[in-house]
Amino acid sequence: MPYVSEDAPDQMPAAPGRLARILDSDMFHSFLQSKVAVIAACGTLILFLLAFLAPWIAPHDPFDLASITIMDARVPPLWMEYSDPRFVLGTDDQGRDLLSAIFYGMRISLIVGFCSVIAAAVIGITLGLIAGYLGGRVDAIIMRIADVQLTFPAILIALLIDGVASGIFGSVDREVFAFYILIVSLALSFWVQYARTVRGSTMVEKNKEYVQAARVIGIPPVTIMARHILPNVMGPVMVIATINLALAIVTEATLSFLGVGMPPTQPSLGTLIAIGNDFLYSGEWWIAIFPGVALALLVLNVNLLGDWLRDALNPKLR
Amino acid sequence: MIGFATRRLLQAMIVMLVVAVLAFTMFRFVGDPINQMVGIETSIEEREALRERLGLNDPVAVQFFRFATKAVQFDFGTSYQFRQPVSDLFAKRIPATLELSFTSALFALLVGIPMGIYAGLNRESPISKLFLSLSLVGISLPTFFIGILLIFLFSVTLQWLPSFGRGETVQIGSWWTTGFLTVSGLKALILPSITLGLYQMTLIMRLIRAEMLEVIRTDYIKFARARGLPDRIVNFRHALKNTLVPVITITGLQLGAIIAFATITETVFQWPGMGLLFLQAVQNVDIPIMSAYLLLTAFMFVAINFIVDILYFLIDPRLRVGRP
Amino acid sequence: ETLKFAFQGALNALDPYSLNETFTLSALGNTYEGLTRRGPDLQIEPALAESWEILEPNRWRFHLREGVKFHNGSDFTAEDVAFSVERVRSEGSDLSTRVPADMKVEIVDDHTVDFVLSSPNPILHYEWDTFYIMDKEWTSENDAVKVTSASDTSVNHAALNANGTGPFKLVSHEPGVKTVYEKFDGWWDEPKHNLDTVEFTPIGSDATRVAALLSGEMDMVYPIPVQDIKRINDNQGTSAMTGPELRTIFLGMDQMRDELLYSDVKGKNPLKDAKVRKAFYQAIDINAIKTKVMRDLATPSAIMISPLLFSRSDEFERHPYDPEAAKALLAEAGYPDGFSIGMDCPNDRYVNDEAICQAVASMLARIGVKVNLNAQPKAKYFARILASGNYDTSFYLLGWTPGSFDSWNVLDNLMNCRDETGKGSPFNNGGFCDPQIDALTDQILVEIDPEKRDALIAEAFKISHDNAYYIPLHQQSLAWGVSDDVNVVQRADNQFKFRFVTKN
Amino acid sequence: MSVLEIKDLTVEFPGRKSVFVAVDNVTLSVEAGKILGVVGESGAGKSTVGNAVIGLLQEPGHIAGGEIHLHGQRIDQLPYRQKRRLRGRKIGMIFQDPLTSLDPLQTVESQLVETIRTHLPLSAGQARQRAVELIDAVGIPNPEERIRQYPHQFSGGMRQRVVIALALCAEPELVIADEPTTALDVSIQAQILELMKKLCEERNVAMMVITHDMGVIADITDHVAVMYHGELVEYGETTQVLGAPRHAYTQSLISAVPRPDIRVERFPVVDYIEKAGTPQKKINLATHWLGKVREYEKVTGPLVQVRDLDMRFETRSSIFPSRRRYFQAVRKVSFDIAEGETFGLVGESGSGKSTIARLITGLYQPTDGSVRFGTTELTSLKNRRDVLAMRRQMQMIFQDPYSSLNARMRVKDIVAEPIKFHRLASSNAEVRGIVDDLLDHVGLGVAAGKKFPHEFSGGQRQRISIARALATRPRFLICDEPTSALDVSIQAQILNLLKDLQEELRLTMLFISHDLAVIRQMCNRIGVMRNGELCEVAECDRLFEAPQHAYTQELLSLMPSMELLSRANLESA
Ligand SMILES: Nc1ncnc2c1ncn2[C@@H]1O[C@H](COP(=O)(O)OP(=O)(O)OP(=O)(O)O)[C@@H](O)[C@H]1O
Ligand SMILES: Nc1ncnc2c1ncn2[C@@H]1O[C@H](COP(=O)(O)OP(=O)(O)OP(=O)(O)O)[C@@H](O)[C@H]1O
Ligand SMILES: [Mg+2]
Ligand SMILES: [Mg+2]
Repeated sequence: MPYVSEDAPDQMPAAPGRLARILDSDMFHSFLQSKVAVIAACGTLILFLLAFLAPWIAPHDPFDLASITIMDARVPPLWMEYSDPRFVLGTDDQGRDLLSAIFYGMRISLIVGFCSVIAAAVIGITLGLIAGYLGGRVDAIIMRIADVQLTFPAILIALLIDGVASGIFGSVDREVFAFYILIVSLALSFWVQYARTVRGSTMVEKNKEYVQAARVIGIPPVTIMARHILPNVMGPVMVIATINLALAIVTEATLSFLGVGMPPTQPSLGTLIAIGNDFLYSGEWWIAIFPGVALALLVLNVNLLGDWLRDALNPKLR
Repeated sequence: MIGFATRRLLQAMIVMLVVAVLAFTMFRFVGDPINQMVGIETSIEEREALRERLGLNDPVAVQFFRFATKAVQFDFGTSYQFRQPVSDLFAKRIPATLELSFTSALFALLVGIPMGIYAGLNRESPISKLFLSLSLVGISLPTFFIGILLIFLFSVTLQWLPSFGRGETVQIGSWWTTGFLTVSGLKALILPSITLGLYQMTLIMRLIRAEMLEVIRTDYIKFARARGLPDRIVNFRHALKNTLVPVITITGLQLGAIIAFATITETVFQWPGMGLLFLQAVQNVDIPIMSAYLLLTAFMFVAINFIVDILYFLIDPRLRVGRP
Repeated sequence: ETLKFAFQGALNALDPYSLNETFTLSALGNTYEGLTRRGPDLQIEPALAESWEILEPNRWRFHLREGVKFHNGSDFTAEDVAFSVERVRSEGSDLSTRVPADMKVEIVDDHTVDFVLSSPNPILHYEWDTFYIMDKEWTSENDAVKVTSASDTSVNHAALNANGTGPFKLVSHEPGVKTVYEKFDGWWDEPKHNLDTVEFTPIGSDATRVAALLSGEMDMVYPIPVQDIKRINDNQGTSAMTGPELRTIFLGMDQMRDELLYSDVKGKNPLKDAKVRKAFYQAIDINAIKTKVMRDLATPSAIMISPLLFSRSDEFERHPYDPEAAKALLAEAGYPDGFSIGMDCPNDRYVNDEAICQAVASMLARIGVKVNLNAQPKAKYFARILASGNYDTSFYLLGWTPGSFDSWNVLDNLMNCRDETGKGSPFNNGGFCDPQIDALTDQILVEIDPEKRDALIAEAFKISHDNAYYIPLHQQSLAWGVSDDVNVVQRADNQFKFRFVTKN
Repeated sequence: MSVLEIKDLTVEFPGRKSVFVAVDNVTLSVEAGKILGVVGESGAGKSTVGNAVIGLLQEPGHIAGGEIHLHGQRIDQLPYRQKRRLRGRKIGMIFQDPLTSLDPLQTVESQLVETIRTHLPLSAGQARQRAVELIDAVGIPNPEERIRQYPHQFSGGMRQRVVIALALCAEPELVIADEPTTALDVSIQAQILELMKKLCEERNVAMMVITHDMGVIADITDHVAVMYHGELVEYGETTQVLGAPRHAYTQSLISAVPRPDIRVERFPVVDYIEKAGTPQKKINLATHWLGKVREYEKVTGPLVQVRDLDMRFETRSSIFPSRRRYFQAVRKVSFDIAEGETFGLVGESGSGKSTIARLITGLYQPTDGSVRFGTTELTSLKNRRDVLAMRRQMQMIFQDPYSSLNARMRVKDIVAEPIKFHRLASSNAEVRGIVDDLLDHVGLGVAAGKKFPHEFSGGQRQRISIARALATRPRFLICDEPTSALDVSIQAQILNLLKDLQEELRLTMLFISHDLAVIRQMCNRIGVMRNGELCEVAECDRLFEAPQHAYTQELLSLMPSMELLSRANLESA
């Protein structure tokens, strides 16, 4: 996390005070000021709610195999001919209610996307800061590890992790491991971007006078990295992270097709799009388009929120 | 500088060694190559014999050693699926990939940089907002989806551009084929380059925008404006240059990624390049191709990152202190 | 005229003996020819052999066509046949089953050869339409006597060049990118086609392949996804050709292990119980799969072979779809609440393979069986479920085309007993063992009387059907996309022969 | 005819809860060939006026009222394009913070050449020629070679001169110079002032010089405007304002100017206080936290020993060793500082003073020589913990206050950081108390804590950095031009505080400054530097009264005259 002022911890007394402080903080103020940020936050919140409350609000349970029937396959959305009132946005090729499938699928996509992006960012930022700040041999080692990592695309990492995992844990319930496998492989294939970006910027920042001042004060390197350099190199990181979210969600679908992700009976948003992709020419456009719109909305909202947050964290831009 | 380069070369070798070791431990999870090499009716005995001849029954370490000793002599073996030396295959595929990567990188940079600058300078302008949002929608849809939409629009409906392949190519020298010299070759480049470059374009655009927003508030930009320098100079020479460190980092990585792993785009457009080759190799468990490929990629990434590191020094004089 | 066509896979090997796979053989069949060939309806026709006869039960005589030239100009003689027989059964050949290992070749004269067998074989020549004859001189001149094999360390000339007798010569070949053929003027037969050149491009992506046809860049593409058939038909200037294919898609079940690998039933194997298997069988609504997944481009099947290849197939009828009965059977077998089971499925091998598996999973869910579906690309899939992966599966989907177009092939490969390493029927992944079927298989092999032979086959299939050793699903259909400018012949074996093509 | 006319200018910085009026109804004019001096309290809005004229107010600041005319044409409402055309060509601007005004990634040459070519129809070669001449004119030695270097390779004063050259290179008609000579030694300062005066006379340029150096005001200005708290409190001819100040603030300001001629115990402080919320409290160090004694190992002999220090910078790197170029910034420098002593370092701009400071703190590794602190050899310290322990005893106030502050931290966090890290306080509340107290003492007020560095004026930033340095309660303090941007009153306040600390706690200081008056008041011993060499070290009074080295004599002779001021002093006294 970028360094935020000590407002909150300073406020030792009861919770209401803290809340009041937050409501009164510059961040919150700038948030309310920015129409886009408010809309994006609401949008993101709604999508999150839809995803995580899916079991309660979705009209059907698309992951319950017994409740879907192939005879309902490819029903068009409500406003088209041959539609079925049970399925507002129509159904996919297996007869899953698309609306419910989007809610459920979004949950998978959100978990995988956010966890992997955050994990990658944490690994990458840490290593990048260390490499950039310390330089020399440490830098060389970390960066060469990064080079090795770059050579292996997510597909191969996923296959490796999947293989090793099933070697170690035997053939247990795949669904439990699917998440971890996906998150770990995506995180591993993404961290390098953060590491190299942060390293580059750190190399520039560490020569600046404010860092030297911190060194003169006697602040230990770890703290210099975390409190002084990190906030100043977060700009590009946030750009990459918010964009990577889309990539992670889409890549998750690719991995699932390679048989290392979620089973096909539990499609994520990306998988739904990929399935629908086969039906683009045949006129059943809704199978791909609705999940696509959902994903685009999600990515758009998160990015707008990220844009705002980045600006808000930069005191000069407030 | 020379010392720096030789050090990097040594490191590159270590990287390649590690990559090779990792690759060899990984291959057994990719699948069984034998099934892809014989018809389904082939008997078990024959399969076993083939496996034996290929040395797949040997311990991984032995296989690795065999590969490594040959690889240092630049012999990467024969592809299982194509039954051709891997090096010949690579030589044929590299031009296609490099031309596509080059074009899409060009597209990403030529669109991404000016749009990033524009959006950074005009934070509130509707054009920049539109562009930012559109590009986000573009990247939030999977590459294959975008590719197919483009094909549907420009190939099937409008019939302007080809849907697959490189078009006509011209042979230059003994091993380079280029699509740059024919009309059909250039047309064939358009859709795949856009599909491939969309993500990098968005990334570069947003990166530059974000960095520009910070840089234009620094004192030296203010002073440059106070000196009455034209916007072109202020924006490009001063502001842009100061945003470049993260941008070239990412550009370098992305360039490497599009050269090495343009698998989906190359598959959608049947582009006869390395990405397609690699994907087929993974699908068909073509171990010789995969291992040579990973080595080549490793070397390329080390080289790209070496160049990026050099560029840091060229861009930022403050980094030259005590450096090569 | 130039014909441009695309297929989903690449033409990887040009050596006619290095890969026994439909598309490779199909593509090579335009440059190379066998002693026999098959016509539009798969009937066997004379090709390089003008005629043949069985002199004695163990001796076949082939009369070779005279005046046939290879593309390089050399003459086709009995020497070439003898050479090809030797080459096809040498080490590294993937087509060694085309000729019995102990068959002797006796050259009678330049254009007559005798094949001497150790035991009678009525279907010796059934697969000889894809046993292509090579030129002895060309092969030895170019140091290509050895069959190209993946274990080769040097390039085999025959892997990248071709010299056959067929109607088309190879002009250029870039594996995975493009292959160009040219009409062979010295062909012995009267050409019915009007092509001068043929360009083949592999296009792996379904949508791109279809787009290439729709945009007119391609004259013919195959296969096309069933869901796009309507669009191709609606599009002006293109249409879809569909027809029955020989491949049978079926489900197999582990009936060998004492405990299922991927199930919550411990200590026993429910699938050893015929009732459970029948319950599975009856839970599957094959018509729903046919109409919804396959869009009617499939023929539900009650037996493990295409009706085209077995005269008495109409005697069989599927166990009816009846979820209630299925539930009852499960309860009877001691699983009133069902159980869970892992299912393996390829996702890039057969038409809509993954969708079929998903549909099956949801149908089984209705009788209480919880299926954990694991869909994988074929490389990983086959590595697991075949002998090389120790048959690591409990429940799987597979397709089978008998290469010889004959039921014995099915019985021999899929239905006989096997041991753990796969000796016996190597593709009986479920490992069920019914000695009766084994006995019948042996009889069928040597029975020459077609009628009796078919009766034996029917008996074997009946046993399998009654015990639900397999759950046959359907024969998938062929689907080709063709421009209205060209006329092509679609053979049920999914081979595309340029010699049937005309373009206007 | 006046070139610049400012009428009723009001500039506001809207904050979240209130609007801060930085400039309040200011009316000024500058005539051709004349120099207007602007003086006033630090944070009074002087720089803001300059920024408003050139149209580059920092957001969210904006002109809330009033008009600005250039040659009779109203310019504050011009569209962007036309405004841009004025800049550089018509109005030359020298920003207060010269160290951050230069693009770090471009050589000085390219910044000069591009500016010249933007405005003057010269070829690249001619422009380069002109650039070299300008660099020479502002007194940077070896211009041909220097011009090819990057800003970070220049000393503070040199960068300031580059900025001046940049502002003047297109021959503007109006020059706004915001603290143009703060980082310059007296001789260079004299040279620059001479240059500016010449411009006015020969080219009829109008000039507005913002400064707090009364010597400069007295030397070159024709008119003076005095600002206090955003308002113009006095405006008139220089002789009148300095000689017979009318407003109480002006009077008290003038009386606080430190005197180079005699040494006094404490700096006189400004007693005029209006609106300002922070009356100067006298700290009782016996009870105050700043006075808490910390246990250090006792040293016999000098606390700091510098021996044969050498520093060589690589100015051109090349693959071939023979083509590399080096610059010797510090040459065989040796001196000692005893515990409780203030050692002054004066000398030519670019002579290596800041470099020595950085060498002592360990920011640079010396090419040769050693620094000993107490009993520890600093240059050979490898162990990180030992280094940290040393660091705590040593503090430095950087020459460039702004870039030494992390732009993303609030001021109170910046000041609190060393306290927290050295565990100088037991609770968060105590830390807060100390921070507030410190901010108060440097005259910023408690409210400043919530703001970010960029929201402050030059002098205020410098005070933040002083507060931070004091927060560690150092044993040895290195001050690199600590008061260059401060008006005399604040300067007095801070220097007095330092003196108190020294007396009570035996604080040791290395004091680098160009202001000879301040040096004289502060230091026990003084070293004079030139060209990287220490040419003279002497007791303070001895040096001022009987300088030995020729360079020292030259320096002292160039001290700005104080005639006008002394008269004012006498009158007000
Ligand atoms: N970006 C900003 N946001 C808020 N307040 C600001 C900003 N910039 C300047 N100020 C305030 O405006 C006031 C005037 O600032 P200005 O820089 O003009 O002072 P100054 O007279 O030049 O002082 P100094 O002599 O210290 O440079 C200061 O009190 C400062 O705190
Ligand atoms: N990083 C560097 N690379 C090359 N030369 C440098 C570097 N830093 C300083 N120098 C040179 O070293 C000399 C001494 O610089 P220093 O900053 O110590 O001067 P100074 O005495 O503090 O001057 P000023 O009073 O102007 O601040 C200058 O000529 C400067 O150009
Ligand atoms: Mg100022
Ligand atoms: Mg200095």
